[in-house]
Amino acid sequence: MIRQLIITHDPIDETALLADRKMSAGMGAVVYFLGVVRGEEDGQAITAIEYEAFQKMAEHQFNLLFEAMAKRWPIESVRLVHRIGVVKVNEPSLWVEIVAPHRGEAFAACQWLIDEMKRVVPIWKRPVASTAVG
Amino acid sequence: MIRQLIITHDPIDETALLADRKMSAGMGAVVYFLGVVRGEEDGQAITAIEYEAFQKMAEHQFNLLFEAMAKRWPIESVRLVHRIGVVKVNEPSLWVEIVAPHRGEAFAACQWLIDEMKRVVPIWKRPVASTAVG
Amino acid sequence: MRVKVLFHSYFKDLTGCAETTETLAEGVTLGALHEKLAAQFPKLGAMKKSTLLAVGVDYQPREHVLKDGDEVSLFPPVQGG
Amino acid sequence: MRVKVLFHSYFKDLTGCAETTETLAEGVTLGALHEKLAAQFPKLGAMKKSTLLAVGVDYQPREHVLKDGDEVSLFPPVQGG
Repeated sequence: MIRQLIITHDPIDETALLADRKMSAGMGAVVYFLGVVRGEEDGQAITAIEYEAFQKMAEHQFNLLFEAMAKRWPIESVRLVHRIGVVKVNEPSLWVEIVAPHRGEAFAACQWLIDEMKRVVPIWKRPVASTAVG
Repeated sequence: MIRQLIITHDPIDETALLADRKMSAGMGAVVYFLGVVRGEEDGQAITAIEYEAFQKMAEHQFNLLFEAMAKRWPIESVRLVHRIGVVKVNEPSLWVEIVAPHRGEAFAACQWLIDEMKRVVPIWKRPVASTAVG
Repeated sequence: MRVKVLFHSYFKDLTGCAETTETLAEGVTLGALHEKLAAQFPKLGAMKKSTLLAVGVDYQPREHVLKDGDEVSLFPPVQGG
Repeated sequence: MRVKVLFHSYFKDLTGCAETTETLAEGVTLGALHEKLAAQFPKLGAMKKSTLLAVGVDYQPREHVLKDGDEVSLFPPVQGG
């Protein structure tokens, strides 16, 4: 299984990520998720979210999840990018792509990975209110 | 709700489709599915699948599905491209993108749309065996 | 009255044609037309249980009453994606 | 023995520091260290039920026995995505 994990301060470049996709002739499904910062958090208008990661543990926990995915589903490739630092409204903070033989397992694995990430990967967010970002 | 439907003989250009995405500040999730022609069909090696559509009915049925989605989920945009004609192994035949406020509804709507498409939209496929494509 | 009949996907191979025109009595239902076509094209008749029926761009039940000028479609289960 | 303690996310604000070092008797558990820190930093103590505990890069239960040189992390529920 191809595994690519990027935890970065840089903006997520979907086009560049697309260009790097590897997919063999046995694969029939790609599921792709983008999490984008919304203009409000708990009913308050915000301009950005600041993400903080405990990077070495986050990487380890993501790798444990990838390991579990490889055992559970016949996935050919999982790629995940999480942006950290200040991410403005309307910009993506998370990009996930799963390549698998069939649609059902690609959707199941993608949703499972995001659910588990939100349970175990040490990344936290802090909303940035309207006046705090230049 | 933004609706875009393309049934075309042309290859699906993901990069161009990405560049056309519209997404307001209230939206937090993009789910994106790509269906790709696999190298075998019912255990037989194939080189391509030929898709045929009853185009005017396919468009109408897709629009009925989009209508039902708009009633059921707070989706901001649904875009779908289905390629017809001969689609070679490893090339996409279907591209779907849903933009919604939250992840759960984006995944639910995307899977529902594909399931319903496979039930009601008049598109058929015919595998092209190894010797038949140049 | 006259209705146009379209065959899609491999139903064209079963009937040997992509379309035909049928002359029917007033009040004939979609189901009755299907029976007539099944008799006329035995290979199509063999697929009767898995045949989908539409008038224009909408699916219709077998009880649907046809009108002059209707365009009826017969096709096998769909397989998009 | 000595262990390093890291506070992440808003736990840094609750304790006023990003890390500290604790001198402990041999055989002390992760849970016992958590109790000690909760007493030392009352605002951290108030969050005890929702605190996640890790040693190095792995989550560990409260019964986990610490070793000299361990790096312990305390943090609130995670919120990636």
